[in-house]
Amino acid sequence: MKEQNSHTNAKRYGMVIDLDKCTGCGACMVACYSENNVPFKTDETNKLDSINWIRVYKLTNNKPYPDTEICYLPMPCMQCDGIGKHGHSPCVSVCPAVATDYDYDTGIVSQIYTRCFGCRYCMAACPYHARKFNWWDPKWPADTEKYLSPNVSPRMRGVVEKCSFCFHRYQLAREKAYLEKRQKLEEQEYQTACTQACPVGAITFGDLNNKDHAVYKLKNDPRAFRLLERLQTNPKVYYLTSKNWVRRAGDNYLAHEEPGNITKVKEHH
Amino acid sequence: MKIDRRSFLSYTTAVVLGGAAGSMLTPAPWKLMDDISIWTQNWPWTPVPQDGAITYKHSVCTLCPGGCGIDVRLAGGRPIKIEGDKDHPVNKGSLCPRGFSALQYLYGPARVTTPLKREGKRGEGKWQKITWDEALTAVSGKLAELRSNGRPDTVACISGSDQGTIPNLIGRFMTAYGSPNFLCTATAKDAMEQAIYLTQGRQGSPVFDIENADFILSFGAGILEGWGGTGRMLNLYGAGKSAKTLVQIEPRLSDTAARANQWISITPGTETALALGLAHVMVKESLYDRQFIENFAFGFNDWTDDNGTAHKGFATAINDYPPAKVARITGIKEAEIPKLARKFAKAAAPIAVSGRGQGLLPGSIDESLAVLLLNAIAGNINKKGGVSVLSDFDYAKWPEIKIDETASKGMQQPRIDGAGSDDFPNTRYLLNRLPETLVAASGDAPIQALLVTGANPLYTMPDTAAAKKAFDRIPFIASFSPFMDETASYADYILPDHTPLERLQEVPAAVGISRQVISLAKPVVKPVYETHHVGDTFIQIARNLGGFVKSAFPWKDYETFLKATLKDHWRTLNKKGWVEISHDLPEPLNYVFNTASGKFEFYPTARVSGQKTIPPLPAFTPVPIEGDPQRFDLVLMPFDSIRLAGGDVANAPFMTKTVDANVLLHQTSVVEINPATARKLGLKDGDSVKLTTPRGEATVQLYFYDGIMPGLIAMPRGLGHTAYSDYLANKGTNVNQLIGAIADPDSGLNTAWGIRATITRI
Amino acid sequence: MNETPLIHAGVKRCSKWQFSLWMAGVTAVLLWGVYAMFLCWFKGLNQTNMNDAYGFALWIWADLAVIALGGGAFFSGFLTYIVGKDELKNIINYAVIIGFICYSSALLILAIDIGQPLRGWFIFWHANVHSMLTEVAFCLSCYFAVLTIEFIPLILENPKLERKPFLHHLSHNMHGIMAIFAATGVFLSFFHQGSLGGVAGVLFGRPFAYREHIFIWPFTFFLFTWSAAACGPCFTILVTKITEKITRKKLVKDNVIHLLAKISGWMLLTYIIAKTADTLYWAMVTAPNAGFTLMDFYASPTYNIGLLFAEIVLCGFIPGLILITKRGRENAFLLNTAIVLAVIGVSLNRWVMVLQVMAVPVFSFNDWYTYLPSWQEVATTVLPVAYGLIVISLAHRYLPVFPQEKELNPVK
Amino acid sequence: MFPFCFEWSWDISHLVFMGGLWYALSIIGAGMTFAIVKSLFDISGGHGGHDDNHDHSHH
Repeated sequence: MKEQNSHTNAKRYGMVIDLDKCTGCGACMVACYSENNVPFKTDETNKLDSINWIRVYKLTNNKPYPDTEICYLPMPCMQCDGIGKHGHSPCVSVCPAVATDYDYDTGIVSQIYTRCFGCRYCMAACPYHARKFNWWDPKWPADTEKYLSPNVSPRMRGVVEKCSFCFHRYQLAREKAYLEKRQKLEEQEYQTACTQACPVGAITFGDLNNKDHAVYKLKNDPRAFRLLERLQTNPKVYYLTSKNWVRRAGDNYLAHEEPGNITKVKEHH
Repeated sequence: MKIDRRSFLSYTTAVVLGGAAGSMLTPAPWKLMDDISIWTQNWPWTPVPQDGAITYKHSVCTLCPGGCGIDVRLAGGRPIKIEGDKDHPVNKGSLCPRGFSALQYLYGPARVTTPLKREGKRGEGKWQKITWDEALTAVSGKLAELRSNGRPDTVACISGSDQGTIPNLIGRFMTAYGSPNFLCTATAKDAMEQAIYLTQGRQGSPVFDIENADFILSFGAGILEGWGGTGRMLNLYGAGKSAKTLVQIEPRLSDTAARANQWISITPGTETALALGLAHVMVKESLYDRQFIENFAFGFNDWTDDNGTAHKGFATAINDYPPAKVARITGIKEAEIPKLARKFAKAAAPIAVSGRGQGLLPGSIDESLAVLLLNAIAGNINKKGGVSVLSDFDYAKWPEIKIDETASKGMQQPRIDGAGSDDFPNTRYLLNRLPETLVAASGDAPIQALLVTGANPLYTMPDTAAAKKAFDRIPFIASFSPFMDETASYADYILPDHTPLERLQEVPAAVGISRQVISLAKPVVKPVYETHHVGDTFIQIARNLGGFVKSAFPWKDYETFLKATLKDHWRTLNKKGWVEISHDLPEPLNYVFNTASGKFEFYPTARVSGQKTIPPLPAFTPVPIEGDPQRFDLVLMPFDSIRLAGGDVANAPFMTKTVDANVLLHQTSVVEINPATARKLGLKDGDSVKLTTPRGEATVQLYFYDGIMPGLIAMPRGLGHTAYSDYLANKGTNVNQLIGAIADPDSGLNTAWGIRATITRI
Repeated sequence: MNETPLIHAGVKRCSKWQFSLWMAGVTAVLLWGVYAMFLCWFKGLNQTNMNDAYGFALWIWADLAVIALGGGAFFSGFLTYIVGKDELKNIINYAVIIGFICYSSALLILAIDIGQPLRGWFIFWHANVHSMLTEVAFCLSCYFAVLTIEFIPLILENPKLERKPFLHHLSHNMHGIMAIFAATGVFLSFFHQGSLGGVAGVLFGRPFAYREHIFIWPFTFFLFTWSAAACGPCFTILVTKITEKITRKKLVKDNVIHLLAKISGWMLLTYIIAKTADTLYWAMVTAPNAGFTLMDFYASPTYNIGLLFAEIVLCGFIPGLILITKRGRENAFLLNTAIVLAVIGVSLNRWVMVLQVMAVPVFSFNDWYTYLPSWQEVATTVLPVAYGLIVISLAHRYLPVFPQEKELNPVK
Repeated sequence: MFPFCFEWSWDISHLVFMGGLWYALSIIGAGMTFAIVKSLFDISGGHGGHDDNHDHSHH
């Protein structure tokens, strides 16, 4: 939790997900399982004990046939900046053992599996349910452990895990740049597995602080919003939608409130 | 101070305690504890993946006919991740969840790791491991015996596909052996092919130039859910290169409908009526392509044949489908029909496509024909952004097969499924008719040995229970499946094939794409288990059989055969992974029609051949549906989900993991029902109900979904497996088990889009 | 030397057989809990019905509840040693024992609750000083040490142990400096009771739990400390009353009980007024700022507005008012009703601050989360109860817990 | 917890928080050490026991 002063040079990696494009195919989820050595059980239908670093929710506008509309909403870890964007995300400040930390160089919230002792306070703190607990010993039956990636350590029973924005990819890209004596990473050098996997290109990833990155512009798109903005979690995952009902579903509003007017005020908090 | 025993003990204790307490203040015990703790947590069952240099191999995914290019990431030679190949012309980097799960087909509990011989009863799951020699001898022996009895035609082979060198090699084997019974799983492509044959007299794959279309009118095709090659279609959608406008016509708000610009709900089974109704408006309002009709169409207007008999033309026939009537039939608002027709006709490059969901089932010929004719009046045949025909890849001519007398006699026997017979002259395979023929035959079963490769009929066939019963009549079943699928688990011998990532093969053409792209699926890893390439297995069996069968296969192995087949392309394929054979599409219109009239036949004269009396002009007759409406008040409709594999290749555990609880809940399939319908029946969201159809029953759970037409129940395909592994078996209901086949009167292909059903609370 | 009786002279205890039978029964329950505990340790937390939405459940509630109820020890200690209410020396021993049981139970439950029990000490080793849980863990363990220290002299007063000179002296010397320990205990308790309030209050991602401005600090801290100080002594009285019922003896004089009850009453009343203020600000400002109305939080059949009423009025104002009035606390029925309500009230508050926090959906498209504990969770939660009964039984039988017992029950 | 753990930093929150902790631990430790040492001294200090007329709070 040591805050660094170099906010100006720091990157803030973030994501913009175009909900008008997402078809709900689930490729992001599977690519993520494969990239991050996510285990699988024989029964994964209880989504409350199924480990998904990114989960695609299906929302409906609750209107009767035939005026029904649906929208798929992929939800990775929001990598919150927290109140006042100081890096005090809901989860980081509560972890008693510093097993989860906010990296001031990238804005990424890490999770150290061998440090976590499984108190689950961070899960209670996260309103996005982005954090998953290893209720079981992860098992890779019938030689499936042979396809595990060496870049991400498999977790053990009793610890919390979550989306890391594929931080290992950042590290690998940095290593490569270092060997090539480069300081800067190109936008395409560091992309998350889900971004890369999205077959319709609904996910864009990059440095929200960098004018040259696509996300920099997209986050200011009039269609852009963030989930539960009113809680001041300051997520670094933005969504694009042209539908008001989707935007409304992304936060909580009193009956008389309209999405657009509320969040602007909160920005300055 | 006297030191007695007691105080000595006290002092010792104090020193020890004090020492212990003191040392607690140093880092030593804590550091030790830290180390011990970390050491105790190195649980042997938490794997530590082996590190290694990262490399990439290019290949092509063969888990479905989509033909997507893949990049396989390897760590120290170990494949660890599948990604889409950005340079591949078919999918340009896009990949579906199944493609991403490919490593779970390479490893996992569903694999058959050695040849197996059945012990105990069929399907009991008791197996004896045998050697490849034993397995090959057993199969060759059985085949040799049937041949020596003069009945090679009693051997049938069910294949998942008939395209590419592997199915062709097996087909060649069947011919050399002497059996006409090479059967293939039929899909929507078969029905489209027939519609193309009837109107244009050409054999080949139907292709849809979605790449260049700007308005897609989809009659239930799951454009974004696996239809037309998932990787390709999703890439087009994402790149914004596909149609600017997508209109989706189906009774359920599918994922495609949800992303479409317009969703039009339609009474299922009445799509033909809508297509004809739209044609009606276009003709009445002269919104059709005059130039095409005048120069290249036959039977559009009324005509008189050589005998002087007057015939109604298409333009007259569609007088029967005015918007008011079509609205009544389809349940679509009357005003919507001309509006839609105009939008379609006025688009710069409109295209109409059919094939429900992923197109796993053929469907009615009338429907395929009506949709094709809609394209034709829009002048959309063999045009950029239109519908055309891709001739099958012209394989290098293999040495002609010399067959012996036994084989020749066998080949003259009628096919078991009746395909190509007078009843169904234009149909190539009718796998769905196999069970009834088997059951109906008296005496010895007409099939004495069945070879199954690349297919899983005991899961995918309609009325699976009946199919299983029919298979009981076959004394010898050999499966070549790499997985313990439903059919393999019901076989007598399993001679496991390699899995896609281990198997060399070429992928001749991606489904639906309007260019001839051949890709090479190269093994990314040496076979993990004791499996043999199915091509090698068949070559070996042929060798064991000797004689002409043996001499039909002069190649050392499949690889030699493939190289010989691909000739010049081999080098490019081996190096680049794919080759795009230039194909001049669109072809000049006057070259492409091989019909009797030499034109595009709106009045398909080929339909009047033989004794059949099918009215040649497409007409709407409701596609029949099984079940007594008095007893069954609802209609069950299967749907395809991109997260579930409903065909021959089943789900990987990762795919099932993505499935939501409103599709599968523990062991139970969840079915969609309109809340209004359910409330009328006094049922609540989440209720467990018994779902009964004329073919079977299942316990399912209700999910209230507003996006489904009242009166319908939707159930996903791809669940309810009984084999494979614990990660797939006994999860939900196989919808095929609840639905029987309904033969199209013209083609004999299965047209069943649903079945009547009823639900009762448990 | 082996002739020294284990039981003090001058008091009457039940027969060995009766005692053994009772202990066997309680031990059976304890073993059931121990079995469940080992299941959780060796098979993992899949033995529970918790899930990713319900990461905090029955156990954390039990933890918070026993810590609140065990608050009787620090508050009585505070009153006795620091304020100087000498009458309370007649109940302080029992308050300490109950506190000891509660805190050791809390530590045990925490040890079962964490996914990696072997790493439990990381909370100290790799402490994050910003986490409420760190503060809780630190103070909890330190205060448990204090309670142990407070309990030890009492144990050493067992006739058999007291004969050993070292132990005799130790007991005496520890008594001599007990006020220092008690003061330390009070200091620690103020912190960890408060931090426990902060555990839920700082969750700004959970609109049901979150409090703003002064309502997070010092209010959440204050509310939890205050409620524990108010209801902990009620629990001490309740357990004393139950012990008296079971042993069919009067053990503590009424004036002692009434004094403690009166102080609790005022504490409870002031607490509940503060709690009401907190609730009003939360319902009218904090929640609407996050887009919620009060009723959004009480829109489930289980978690309905009745719960709030029960917590504040039924189990707050009513017992508070009973206890502050002389006629109320001196009427046996009303006193018993009030202490039971207060104990329920604080348990309910802890339940709400743990389980309802988890149950309320934060996304409009999610349903209320439901949770029913598994038998393993129930058994491990019952385990401390059985353990407590055993400790109380042993303490009552062998230790001079109630200084007034001999006087009130002269043995003929 | 200790300055040699890498989470440690010499900032105000650590000083206050850890200060409080070590303060409490010191009192407990010192108090117990005092009681134990004094008891040991008492039993070995020549006179066999302390003044038995002390007033135990709960007698």
